[in-house]
Amino acid sequence: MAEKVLELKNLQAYYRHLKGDVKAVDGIDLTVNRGEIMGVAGESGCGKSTLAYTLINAPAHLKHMGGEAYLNGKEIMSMSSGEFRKLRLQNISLIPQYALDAFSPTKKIKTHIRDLVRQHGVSPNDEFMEKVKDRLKIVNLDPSVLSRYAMELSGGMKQRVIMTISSVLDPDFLIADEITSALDVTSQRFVANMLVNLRDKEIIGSAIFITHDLAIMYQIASRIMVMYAGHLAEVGPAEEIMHNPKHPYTEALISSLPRVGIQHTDTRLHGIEGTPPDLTEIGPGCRFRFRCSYRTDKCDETPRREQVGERHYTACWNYEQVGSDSNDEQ
Amino acid sequence: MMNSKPQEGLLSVRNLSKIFYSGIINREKTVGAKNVSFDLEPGKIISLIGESGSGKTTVGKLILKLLQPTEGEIYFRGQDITNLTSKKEKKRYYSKVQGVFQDPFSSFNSLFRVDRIFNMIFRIFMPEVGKSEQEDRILEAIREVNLTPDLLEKYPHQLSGGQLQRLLIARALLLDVDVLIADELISMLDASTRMGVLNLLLDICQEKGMAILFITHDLNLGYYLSDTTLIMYEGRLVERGGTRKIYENPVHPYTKMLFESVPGVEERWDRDEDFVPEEIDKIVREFYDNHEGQGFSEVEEAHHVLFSEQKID
Amino acid sequence: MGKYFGKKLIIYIITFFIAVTINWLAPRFIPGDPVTSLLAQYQGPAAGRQMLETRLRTLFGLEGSLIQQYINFWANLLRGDLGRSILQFPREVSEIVKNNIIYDIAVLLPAISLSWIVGNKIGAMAGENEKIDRYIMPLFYGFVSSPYFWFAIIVVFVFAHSLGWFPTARAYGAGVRPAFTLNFIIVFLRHWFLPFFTMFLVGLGQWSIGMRNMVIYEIESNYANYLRSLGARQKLIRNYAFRNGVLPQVTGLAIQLGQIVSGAITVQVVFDYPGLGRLMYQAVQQQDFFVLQGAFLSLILMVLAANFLIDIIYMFIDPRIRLSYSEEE
Amino acid sequence: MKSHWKTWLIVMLAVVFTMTFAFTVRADRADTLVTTGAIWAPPSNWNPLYFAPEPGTVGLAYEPLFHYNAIEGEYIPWLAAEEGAWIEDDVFHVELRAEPEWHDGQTLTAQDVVFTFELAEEYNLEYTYLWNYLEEVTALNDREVEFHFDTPNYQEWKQVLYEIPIIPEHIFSEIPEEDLQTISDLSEFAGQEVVGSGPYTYDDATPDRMIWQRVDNWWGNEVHGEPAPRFIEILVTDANHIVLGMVLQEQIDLSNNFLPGTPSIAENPGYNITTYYDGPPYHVPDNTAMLFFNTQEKGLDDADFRRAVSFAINPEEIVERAYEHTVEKADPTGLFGGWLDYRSEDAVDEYGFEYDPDTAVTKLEEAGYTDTTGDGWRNHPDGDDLSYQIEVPAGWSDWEDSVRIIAEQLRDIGLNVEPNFVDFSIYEDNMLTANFDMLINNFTTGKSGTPYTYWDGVASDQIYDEQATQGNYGRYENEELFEYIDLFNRMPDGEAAAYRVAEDIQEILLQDMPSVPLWYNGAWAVMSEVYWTNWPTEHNPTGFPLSWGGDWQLGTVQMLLELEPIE
Repeated sequence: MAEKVLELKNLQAYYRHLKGDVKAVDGIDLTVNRGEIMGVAGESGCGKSTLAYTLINAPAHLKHMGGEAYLNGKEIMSMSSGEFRKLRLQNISLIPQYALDAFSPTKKIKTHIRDLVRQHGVSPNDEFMEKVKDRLKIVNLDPSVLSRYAMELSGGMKQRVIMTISSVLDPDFLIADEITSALDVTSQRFVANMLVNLRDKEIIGSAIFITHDLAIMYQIASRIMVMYAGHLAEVGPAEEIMHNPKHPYTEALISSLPRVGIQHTDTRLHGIEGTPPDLTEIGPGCRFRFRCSYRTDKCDETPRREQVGERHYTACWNYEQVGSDSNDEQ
Repeated sequence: MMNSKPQEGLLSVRNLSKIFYSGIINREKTVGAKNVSFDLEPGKIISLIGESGSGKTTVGKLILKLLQPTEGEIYFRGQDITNLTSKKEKKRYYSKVQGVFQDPFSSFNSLFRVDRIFNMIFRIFMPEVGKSEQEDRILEAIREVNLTPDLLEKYPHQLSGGQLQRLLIARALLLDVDVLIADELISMLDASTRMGVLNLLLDICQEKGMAILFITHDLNLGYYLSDTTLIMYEGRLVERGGTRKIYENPVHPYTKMLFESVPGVEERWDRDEDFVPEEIDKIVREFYDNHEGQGFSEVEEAHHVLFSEQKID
Repeated sequence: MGKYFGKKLIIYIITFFIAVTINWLAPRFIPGDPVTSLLAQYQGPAAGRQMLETRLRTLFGLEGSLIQQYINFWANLLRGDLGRSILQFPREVSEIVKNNIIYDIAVLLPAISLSWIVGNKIGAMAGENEKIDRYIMPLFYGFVSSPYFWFAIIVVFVFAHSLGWFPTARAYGAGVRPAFTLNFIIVFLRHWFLPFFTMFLVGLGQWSIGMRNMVIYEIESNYANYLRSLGARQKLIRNYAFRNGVLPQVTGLAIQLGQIVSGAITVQVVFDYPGLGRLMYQAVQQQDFFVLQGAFLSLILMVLAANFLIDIIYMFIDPRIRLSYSEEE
Repeated sequence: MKSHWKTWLIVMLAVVFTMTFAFTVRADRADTLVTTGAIWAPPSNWNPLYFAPEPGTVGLAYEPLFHYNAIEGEYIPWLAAEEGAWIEDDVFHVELRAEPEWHDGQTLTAQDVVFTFELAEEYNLEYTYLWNYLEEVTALNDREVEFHFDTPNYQEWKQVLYEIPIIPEHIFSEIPEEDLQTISDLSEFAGQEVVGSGPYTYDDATPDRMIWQRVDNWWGNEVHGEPAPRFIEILVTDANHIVLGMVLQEQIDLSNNFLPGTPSIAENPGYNITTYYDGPPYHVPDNTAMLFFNTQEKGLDDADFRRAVSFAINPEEIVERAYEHTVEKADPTGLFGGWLDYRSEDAVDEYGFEYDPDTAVTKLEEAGYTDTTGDGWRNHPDGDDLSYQIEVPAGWSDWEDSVRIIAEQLRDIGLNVEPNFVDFSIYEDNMLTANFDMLINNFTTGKSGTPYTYWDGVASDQIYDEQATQGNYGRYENEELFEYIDLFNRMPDGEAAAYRVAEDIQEILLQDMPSVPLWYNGAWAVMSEVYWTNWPTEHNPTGFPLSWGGDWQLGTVQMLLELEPIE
């Protein structure tokens, strides 16, 4: 049996506003095993980044509303912040989406590293710094970047430094939040591969890779979770999700992706009509039903999670119809 | 295609260059664009592909007269518009050539309702059109981009990025433009909505003969949309040709590398390959060294590749 | 780095040139002739008056065409000769200015630097600590929003008149001679304290409010979030935030210098404390153009020099400036 | 290490506080007399030939032949051994005392006196005009000097005797002509090298004060007595409210500033404050504040109009509202002190004025100043609009209040008059160039040994230049009056003819009213009993408590001789 690094059980986290709660993460179940890179996909506002914040750096108005999250078997939602602080970097770590300004402009890179590891009782001695230099080599960076300031580094380099820092204490679980979206195509590939490398070298135990770019996700994720409006739509092995989706939303999303080989003169791709629902006033029912071509009356009830394959689950009443006529879509 | 005289095409760009100078005392030179040439025909879409800093946005700005080229010419319907200066001429040009940009929010003033940009069009370009006709035409354009008229009364922050970009397209429609410069038009949009916007544009191209210069870094998208593809690297046009030709038979090492990096949804990257983007500079230099003197030459019909580095003067 | 200095230096020289020219021009376009008004007190015969007038015009550099005067002015200026006072004739302006500037330095330097240091510290604390923010900051807003003049008068009233702890005015008391004795130093400090204190308090308010806002901004910034996410304690984040929040405060110091100096004028007038500010105030009141010119010029020089110094310091504390210039070389 | 600066800061603050509080040192100033009100700008010039030397230059450092006690109206032989005498109609004889010597030890001789006057014959100095009627100055021997005149101006001469300081020939003969009055090299005069003959010499000067130091072996110690203060510190002050604060903090011994609130401090024993009079007006009159009319202007050129105005003004109200009774209203003649000897009762009885708005209205109506346009304001007899402004320097708050009151009173009788406050330099310029309607001034009406100076000040004949610097700012032209004043100048005291001429002058002034005497500006003097006592007061008339420039020889040095330190 694979070792569970992260397990979410009916996790709920809402943004509390005067107007009401935004149910950004609303009942997510998820298991990430050691060695897995779990891709979390969905469009903006679906709750994928909120999920990351809930796990590691929740802003003040984002409140945990229910459910549990286990990291290495320990529940972390109910932990005191002091206790959880000790887990950070060593057990759970983050590559934020704001990698380009994740450094203080007035401190050298090595100062960041030294200060950070000291906070975890690790002495940044020569031996340790040698290890850091080795890690930098893995991401194809010269050790001299340590003596540089962030402004001296290009976007891609910063991204790679961040990857090094976030994984410097070999965390069990790494959250990679939109780490490729600000990068050029060539750097995207490099950075995405790096994440896989870190996993392969067992520097990180496992990771979730959050992006809105399904194509990149497909390249590196072992499993993919698709979120829609705070709910889980579908989760399963990457190949299955991409080639045999069992949720109407996943299906529509994938079929809308342009790809080399298809020109508009041959095939017209289609988007999804409409916009995601407002998460403050959302009631029960499938949240995708307003835009769904498979919609039935049953969809007014919140769909159950159905297993449709090995570790492949979907939350749709009509999943059996999905895929059968997917070719018509194109 | 480059054999056609610039006098005949819709929009032709010849040897367009832009050198930026910075610093008051010591003038630092930066190549914005160097020797860029292409023709844009009515109803056609050219995708201009490059990474950040490649000069693709500079080319767009040069065509939109937001920048003045250092060298080269721009022809619109056979007329040299490189040195348009009078306000009247510029206005006429802008009534036919418009730009839509990456960040739709920046095109709107957050203090005004969104309908203001439509009213401004009439005030600037078509002051002769009466009030009621104005409204009719605005509503028509709004409907064409699949939006509802109630959006006009909202403020930018109340609308989504997709809605704002549709509004910008509606504006171009109102003007009945011949050329649209679309710079990273949909990169702000979600996968599920971007296709709607793109298809809309495609329809307009086909129906009205509008030509689009589609500036993007997304190769998948470029393939889907364009007839002709331009690849830019370090301010230079390194490869130009029919989209299929280029994608199937890339010659320039940079183009090759770019295509290798494209994430596909059919197959995964070869992960054993040692992929280091930093080395591309070296590879490109070697490529140039090996092909010294060949310049920008045709490798097959309507497919040109840059074989040697063009130095800045 | 040399390039940075060079650039800055050229800008400062141009600024200085323009400021000096305006400074030279202004009194010449104010109606009234200084020599005539000076001689209004002369009761002697016309011939003596004539002789005096010629002599005074020469001494004041008011002979010849305007262009000639302007050239002479620069020639004298470069020799350090600022002309002579009208009112304190025949004293040289440079000497008068020198006598006053010591007091400016004595009050302004500690007031500015201490208020800057303490203000930044308190501001940083307030940016983080809600109690300090809630109870101390409103007081500081009060300091800042009250005009210097008003504030100084209140300080005099409370600490000098009502409580009688400090003298009301002047740099040292009557009957005391400047000397390096304990007695004089104490007297001097007692007189020095209130003007210093006034400048200090207003500055304290200003800097702490600025720092408070900076720290709040920095603590919410991405790098702080990143540090927090990776388990940095609040203390480390505070240090980082402070380090970055200080940068705009340094720039602010350069920008605010002019305003601080004008505040100093008010404070010096209220406390009848010597210094360039009071000197200028008197010179304006008594139309002593040349003293006004000299004092103003020294002020410009001081402010420019301080700005230059701050620019240099800034280059050392902000790697972005340092790097953007070193890369060019 | 990081909190190093904190420790520093705390230590520094602690030091400052303990020093300022623990040692509440009182300045050791028992031998220093601190005065204010005399210097308004940093002190700079101690040259007695300069037209505005620092206060004390004449009187403390350089001495004239005579002192003059303005309150008593009597001459005190100073360098002179006895009262000078007109031994002939045109020869004035002075015998010097045997004791006077210069600070450098040289004897002060008759030759120095001759040099002092002959210098003005040779060069253009402020008193060169004397040589218009002075013929010769001769030293009969070391001690005796004779002044020979063409036509002696007896009255003016009385002022010369105490105004012109005797300067040392052996020093001043070295100074080139062009520098005599301006001295470009300050150190020659500002340093210790002030070589005078007086009881004090230059000690130190900083921008905010100047200090005179007692000359311990002054020649006058045996003759006149020894002044008590070892130092006289004259503080530069530019705001009366600051001086008031310092007075209340017991920092000042003698304030010659105009201090609002003087009555309440003077009458509160807690402040240890003395004034010359126990009650109003507290101060001795120093000069007469005049309302000058610009007689070159329409309406103001009409004596009837001017006289009418003099009846419409109530100085009592100014005394009360603007001055809290620290001044007295002026006599219609404007004379005070020793001048009153020449006051003509008859002239006042016949032509004098007093506050009586009804009379003012009658006079205006008679002269044709009526409201012909019905706008509530009187017009000129020819129907033109009539409106005037009264100018005073902005910031001179007592004068500002005064002209507000005057304007009110004139408006009450239908004259459209507005107060106008302008910068001093503009005020001065306007005054000298007769570019005003009405203004208040007192520059030429200061106390002196002869009423001639007063009359010359209000009706000077020096009005034909671009600038009129000698007074008569309204440029009132009356050849007859000018003759009389000149005539008075040429009459020795005590002659009946002098009284007749004085009466004629007063009659003309009262009839023609070129300026209205309003009140006597005081010799503001607030004296503190904290360090010094035995101040001159009405009960102890031992001198004159005024440290202003030019006043030291008018009784202030006498005051120094009588002062006693408080133990």
